[in-house]
Amino acid sequence: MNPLDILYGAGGAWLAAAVTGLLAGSWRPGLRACCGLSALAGAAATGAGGWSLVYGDTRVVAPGPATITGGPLQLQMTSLAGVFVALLGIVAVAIALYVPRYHEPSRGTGVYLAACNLALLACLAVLAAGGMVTFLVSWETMSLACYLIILRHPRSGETARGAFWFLALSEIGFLLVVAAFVIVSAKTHATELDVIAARGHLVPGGWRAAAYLLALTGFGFKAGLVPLHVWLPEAHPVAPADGSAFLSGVVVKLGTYGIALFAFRLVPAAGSWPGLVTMGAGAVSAAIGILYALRERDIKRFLAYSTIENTGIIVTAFGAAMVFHAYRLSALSAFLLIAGLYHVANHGCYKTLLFLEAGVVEHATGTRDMDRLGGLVHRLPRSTVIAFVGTLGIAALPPLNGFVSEWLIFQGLFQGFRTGSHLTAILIVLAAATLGLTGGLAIYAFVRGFGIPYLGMPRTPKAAAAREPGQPVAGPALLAVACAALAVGAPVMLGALSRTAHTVTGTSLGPLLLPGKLTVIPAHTNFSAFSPTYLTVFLVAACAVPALIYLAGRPRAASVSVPVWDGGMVSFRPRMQYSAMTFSAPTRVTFDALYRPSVSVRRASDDDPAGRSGPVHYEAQVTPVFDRYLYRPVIRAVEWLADAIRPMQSGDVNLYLLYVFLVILLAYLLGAV
Amino acid sequence: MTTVEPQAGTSEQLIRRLADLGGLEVLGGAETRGAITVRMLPETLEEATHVIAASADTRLADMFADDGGDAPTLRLIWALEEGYLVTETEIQGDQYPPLSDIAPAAFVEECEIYEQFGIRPATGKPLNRLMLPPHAGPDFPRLGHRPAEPLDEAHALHTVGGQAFEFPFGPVRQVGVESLYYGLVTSGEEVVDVYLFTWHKHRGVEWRLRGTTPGEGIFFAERAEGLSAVAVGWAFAAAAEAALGVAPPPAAARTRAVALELERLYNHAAAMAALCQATGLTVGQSAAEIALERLLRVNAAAFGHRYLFGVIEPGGTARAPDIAVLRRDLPAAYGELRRAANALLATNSFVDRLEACGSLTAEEARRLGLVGPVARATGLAVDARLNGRRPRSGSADGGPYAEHPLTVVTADGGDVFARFQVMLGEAAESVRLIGEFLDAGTGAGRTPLPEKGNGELGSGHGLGWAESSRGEVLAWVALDETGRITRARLRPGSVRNWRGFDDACRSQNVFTDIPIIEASFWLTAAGLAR
Amino acid sequence: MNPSRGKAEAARRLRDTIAAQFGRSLHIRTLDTGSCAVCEQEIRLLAAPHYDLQRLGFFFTPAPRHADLLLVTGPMIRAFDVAARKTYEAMPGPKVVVATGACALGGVYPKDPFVHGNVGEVLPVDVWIPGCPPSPLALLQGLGVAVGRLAERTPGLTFIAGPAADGGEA
Amino acid sequence: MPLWFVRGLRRGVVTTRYPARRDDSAAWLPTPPAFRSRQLTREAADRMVAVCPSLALSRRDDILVFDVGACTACGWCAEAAPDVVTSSGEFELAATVRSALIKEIPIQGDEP
Repeated sequence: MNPLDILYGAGGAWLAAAVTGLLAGSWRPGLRACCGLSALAGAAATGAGGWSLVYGDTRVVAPGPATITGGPLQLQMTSLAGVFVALLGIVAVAIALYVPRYHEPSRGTGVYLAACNLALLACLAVLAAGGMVTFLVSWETMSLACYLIILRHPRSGETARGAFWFLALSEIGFLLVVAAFVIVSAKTHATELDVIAARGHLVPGGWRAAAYLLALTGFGFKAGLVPLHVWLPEAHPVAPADGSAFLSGVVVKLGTYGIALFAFRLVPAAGSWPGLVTMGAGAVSAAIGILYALRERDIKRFLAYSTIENTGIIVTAFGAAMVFHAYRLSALSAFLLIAGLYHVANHGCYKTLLFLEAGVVEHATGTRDMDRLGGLVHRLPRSTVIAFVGTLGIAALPPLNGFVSEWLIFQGLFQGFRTGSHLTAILIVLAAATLGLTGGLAIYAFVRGFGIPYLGMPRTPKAAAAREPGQPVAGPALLAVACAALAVGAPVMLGALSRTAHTVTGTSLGPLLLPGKLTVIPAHTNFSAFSPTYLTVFLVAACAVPALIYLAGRPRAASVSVPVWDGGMVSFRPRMQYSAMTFSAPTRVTFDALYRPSVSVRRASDDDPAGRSGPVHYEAQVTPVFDRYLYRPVIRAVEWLADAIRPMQSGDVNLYLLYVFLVILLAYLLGAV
Repeated sequence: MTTVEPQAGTSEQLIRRLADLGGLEVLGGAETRGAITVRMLPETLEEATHVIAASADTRLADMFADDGGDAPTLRLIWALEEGYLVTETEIQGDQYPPLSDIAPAAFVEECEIYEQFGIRPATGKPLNRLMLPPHAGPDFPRLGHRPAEPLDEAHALHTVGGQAFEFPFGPVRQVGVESLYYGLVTSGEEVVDVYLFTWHKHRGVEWRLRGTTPGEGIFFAERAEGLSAVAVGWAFAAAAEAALGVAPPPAAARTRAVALELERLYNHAAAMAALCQATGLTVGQSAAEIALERLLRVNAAAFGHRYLFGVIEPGGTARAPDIAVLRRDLPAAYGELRRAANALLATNSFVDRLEACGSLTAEEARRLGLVGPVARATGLAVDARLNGRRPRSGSADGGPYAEHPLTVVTADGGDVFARFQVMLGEAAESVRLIGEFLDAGTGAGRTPLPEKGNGELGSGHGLGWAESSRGEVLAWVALDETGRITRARLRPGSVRNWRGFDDACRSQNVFTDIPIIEASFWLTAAGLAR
Repeated sequence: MNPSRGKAEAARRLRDTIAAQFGRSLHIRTLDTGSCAVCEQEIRLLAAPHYDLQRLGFFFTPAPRHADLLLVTGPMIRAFDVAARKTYEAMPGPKVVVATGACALGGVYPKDPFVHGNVGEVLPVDVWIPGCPPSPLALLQGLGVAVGRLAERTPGLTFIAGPAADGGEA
Repeated sequence: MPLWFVRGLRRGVVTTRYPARRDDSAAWLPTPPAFRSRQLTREAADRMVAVCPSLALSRRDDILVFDVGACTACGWCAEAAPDVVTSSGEFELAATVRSALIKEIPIQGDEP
C-alpha cells in the first residue's frame, strides 16, 4: 500500500464521476452521485497528499496502461507534489459540496461536471506524472478541460472572449514548456523525471538556463506572472464560481508547481541570476497584481488580480530559495521553499473560499459589482462570517494562515544579507520591500473587498433582497476550517514541509525550524522566532477576556443610546456611503503613472445651459496598459501575418499536392544529411 | 401701443426691437422710476428673451410670478446698462417657454415658480427642490396655487452615478453658522459637485408680506436677510415708493446710503474674519473680528442698532446718523480693518490658500447672472448702485450715488483672492463715500406716502434695488387699491450667488477649500430661503 | 401657575447641577432654526477678542456629543423639527437649552404652517435671552444665568418709568 | 508669524471686563421700552399695540401687557406714543421662566 494506490483510487473515482456526470445530464440524483464520487476522490487525494508529505517520496514508476504516445504511463508520488495533491483534494471536496446548490440541474450541468472531474483527474495526473510525456499530455488535457469549464455559459461574448484568452495563453505557454522539456530530456537522454533530475548536472549551463527560462515563462502563463497574466481577469469572471475557484485554487498553483519542479528538481540553476530573475518577476507580479485589484469593482476580477499578487509572492519565495541555494545557503533555501509551499497551501484554501463566496453573492443578488452591493452582512450572515475568515487569511492578518506563510517569507527574505554579495542582498531586500508594499496594499484592498459588499447599507434593491436559504455553505465552511487549521496547526504543517524540503533540496532543518514543539525559527537562530499557535491562542484570549469581563460586569450607570450624530439629516442614504471606487481613489492618485486614469464627469444635462439639473456621473477609467501596449501589437502582427500567408490557401488541389511533395522532399534531404 | 419713452442707450433700441416682435405694450418708466415695464404676449416671450439675452450688457436679474389676475403673470427683470427692464407676460395654462435654456440664470427661479405657482417651463427638465420642505403637503402655504403633481422627491440633483459618492454635511454644521445642507459629491479626492439645500430656513417672508402695508412689511423685509437688512430694506422701500410714485428726501436718501455703506463695511470685515477662520489663521481672525466689533459699535453708536435694523422706512429713514460719532470713530475702526488686511496680505500662508481657489470665469459669472463682489472679482462691473445714477423720468434726482459717483472695484482672476481684494477695495470706497454723504448732509425724515382720504395708500407696483455687500438686491412690490401688498418679491444677492457656489467649488478643489470658498462668497442661507 | 412653578423648580435644580458640574467649563453647541443670520453673527462674536467667551470657561464645540448647552436661534421652523430633535437627543445629560433672540421667544413670527414660532414648542427651554439680536453682552449675561453664576434681573424689572424716573427700575 | 505677534502686543487688550464690571458699549444697544404708566392711556396703548410688529404688546382692559421676550426694541411704539415711551436701558434680560418676561403695565393715564 502506498500513496499511489490511493491516487489510483482517487483518479478512478474522478473518472467515474466524470462519466456519471456525462450520463446523468440533468438527472438530479445522478448529479449528486457525481458530486459524491468527486468528493470521495478529493478526500482520498488529500489523504494521499498528506501521506506523501509525511512519509516522503514514493519513487515507484508505475508501468501504467499505454498512452496515445505509445510510451508507458509513468506515475510517481513525490512529496514536492504532495502539498499540491493535498490542496487539490481539499479544493475538490469543497467544490463537490458547493456544486449541488450552485448549479441548477440541466444537461449543461452534467457535461460541465464531467469537464470538472476530468480537469481534476488531469491535475492529479500532472502532479503524479513520473515522465515527461505523461506530464505534458495531462497538462494539455487539464488546459482543455479548464477551457470547457470556463465555457459553462457560452452564450455571452464575454465568456467566449475570456475562454479564448485562457486557451490562447495556455497554448503558448504549453509550447514553451514542451521546448523546455525537450531540451532537458535531449541533454539527459531521458524522459523519466527522476532520471532527468538525477542527470541534471549533465545539462550544460547555457542549456540549463535556457530550459529554465523557457519553463519559467511557459509555466508563468499558467501561474499568471505579470505580464503573462491577462487571462486571469478575463477568464475568472465569466467562469462559474466553482470553476474560477478551481482555476485560482489549483490550476494557477500548478504553474508554480511547474516552476518549482524545474527550479529544484530537474535543473537546479548553477548561477544566482535565474533565481534573481524569478524573484523579480514574482515581486513585480505581486505589486502590480494588487494595484490592479484595487481598481476593480467586479468582485471576481478583483479576486483574480489578487491571485496574481499571491502567485507573485509564492514565486518570489521560490526565486529567493534558488538564490540562496546558489549561494550555498541550503538552510535558508529550504526554509524559503517551505514558506513558498506553505503559501501555496494557504492561498489555495482562502482564494477558493473567496471565489465560492463571490459565487454565493452573485447567486443571491445577481451582480458582482461591489458598487451595487452592500449590507450583505444582514442578509447573508453565514456567508459573511465565512468570507470574513477568508479575508483575514488573504489579508495576512493574524491569527489566520496567510499571516504565517507571509511572515515566513519575509523572515527568509530579510536574511538576504547572509548571501555576502551586496548586490544580491540589495536585490533581495528590494523584493522584500516590494512584498511589504504589496502586503500593505493587500490589507487595504481586502478591507475594501469585504467592507463594500458586506457592510454598510444595500446600494440596490437587489442587494437588499438577497436571501441566504438555499445558498451553498458547506464547501466554503470546510475551507474556512482548513484555513484555521493551517494557522493553528502551523508547526505540524511545517514539520511535514521540512521533510519535503529535505527530500527536494537534501537539507534537513527540522530542529533548526522547530526547536520547541510550537515555536518557529527562520532557519537561523538569533534572528527571530514566533509561534503561530501561541499567537492564535493569545489573540483569541485578548478578544475573549475583555468580552467576558464586560459580560460578567453589567454596566452600572444608567445609559441612554441615541442614533449616531449625522448633522441632523433627515436620513442616511445608500448613496452617502463610500463606494468601492472612491475608497481606492487615493491609490489612483498616488499610482497615477501606472494607472493612467482618464476621468470623466458627466451630467445628464451638460448640454443644458442651465446645468446641474441632472444626475452627476463620475467615471475614472484605468488604461489597460498590458492589453494595449503588449498584446494588441502582437495580435495585430499575427493578424497581419495571417493575411500575408492567406494566398497560400488558394484551394487548388494541385498546389496542395505540390506543398506535400516539397515537404517530403525537405524531410528526405534532412534525413540524408 | 404707446410711444416709447426717450431712454438713453441700449434700452431704447432694445425696446424698438422688442416692439418689432409685435404684441408689445410699454407701460413706461414713469411709475416704476428707472425701470421700464413692458407687457408682452406669451407667444412672443421666448423670441423676446432671445433678443434681450443676445444683446450686449444685459443680465437676467430676476424672474418671478404673480398670481394677481386670473392667470399667473410671469415677470422677468433684466438689468440693462443703465437701468432695469421688466417684462410681464400672462401665462395661460401651466407651462411657459423654457427660458433657462436661453438665460441659464433663470433656472433657480423656474424651480421656485414651479413650487409656488405650479407652472413650469415647457421642457421635461427636472426641477429642484428649493423652498418647500419635503414634508410640505398640498395645504402648505404657497404664493400661488400649488403644482399640478407633487414635486419629484428624489429630484435630479439627488442622484449620484458612477464612481462618486455623496459626502453629507449638515444641516447642523459648525458652531455659529446657519443651518444648511451640503451634499458634497466626491470621487474620494476631488469635489465633483455640490448640492445645496436651504429649505430648512424657508420662513415664507414673501408670503407674510402679503396684505401688509409697506410700513409694516419693512419689518419682515429687513429680517429676510438680517446681514443685509439695510440693502433689502432699501430695495423694498424703494419698490414701495416707486409703486406710489414718491421719492425720499435727498438727505434721507443719503442717510440710507450711509447705512448701506456701513453695512457693507461690517460685512466685508466679517467675511475677512471668516476667511481667516477657514484658513485656520486664528490671529488674523482675531484681528478681523476686532475691526468687525468696532464697526458694529460704530453702527450702534450712529444708528442705535448694531445691524442697522429699523433705519430704513418707506419714504425715507426713521433715524438720523450721529454724525459726530461717525466722523470720530469710523476712521479708527476702518484703520483697524485696514491694518488687519495689510497684515493678512503680508502673510503668505494665508494668501497662498486664497489664490487659485474657487475660481470662476467672467463667462460663468455672466451665464449664471452672478452679482456683487463675486461677479466683480471676475472683472464684471456689476453694481446696482450704478443704476441709480442715470437721471430718471419721474424723479428729479438720481439718488445719492448720482451726486457722489463711486468707482466700481473689480479684479480679474475670479478666485478667492480676487474676491478678497475686491472686498478690501470696496471697504475703502465705502469709507470715502460715507465721508462725502456726511459732508453733503444727512438726516432722518420721510416723504409722506400719498394717502387717499381714508388713510389708505394708493395702488401701483414698482421695482426697487440696492447693492448689498453680497450684491444687487431687488424688490418688486404691487399694492392693491387699499395700499396693501398683493405681491412682494424680495431677491437678495444670496439667491443669485449661491447659484455660482457649486461651480466655484467644482473647479479643481478639495474638501478643505470649501469653507474658504463659502467665506469668500459670504452669503446667507436666510437670504436664499427667505 | 402650578405646573409652570413645578417646571421652574426642575429648571432651577437642573441649573444647580449644571453649575456644580460645568460651572467652570461648559461646552456650547449652537442650533439655527431659521434665524436671519444676525444672531449667528453675534454668537460668533462671543468668541472674538472683545468678548472672549473662553475666559469665562465657556467653549464652543461642533459636536453635540460634547455639548452641555444648546444655544437655539430662530423661530423653530417646522421643517427643522427632525434636526432639532436629533441635535438635542445627541447631547448627553444634564443639558441646558437656551432660546436666543426675539424669534426664538415668539417675537417676530407667529405660530403658523411655516414655523412653531417659539423654541419652547419643541425643546425644553431653560433660559430665554430676549433681543433682536441679543448683543454679545446680553448673551454673556444669559450664559451666566444659565450656569447659575449670574443672578437674573428680569423678575425685578417692571418696565414702568415714572414721569420723572427713567431707566426702568421701579 | 512674528509680525502677528508684534501686532498683537501693539494692539493690547480689547476684551471687555463684563460681567465683572459694566461695559460702556452697552450704552448704545437698543433696549426694550419702558412706559410711563401715569401718562399711559388706553388710546395710546391701543395705538402702540396696533403698530407693534412683533406681537410684544397687547391690552387687557386696564393693563398693557408687555412681552419683553418678544420685543425687538424697534422703537415703533415710541414713534406711536412718544410721550409715554422711554427706553428702559436694560439689556441683561435673560430669564429662566418665560413668564418672568411678560410684564403688566397699569394704564393710569387719564383719558382725554
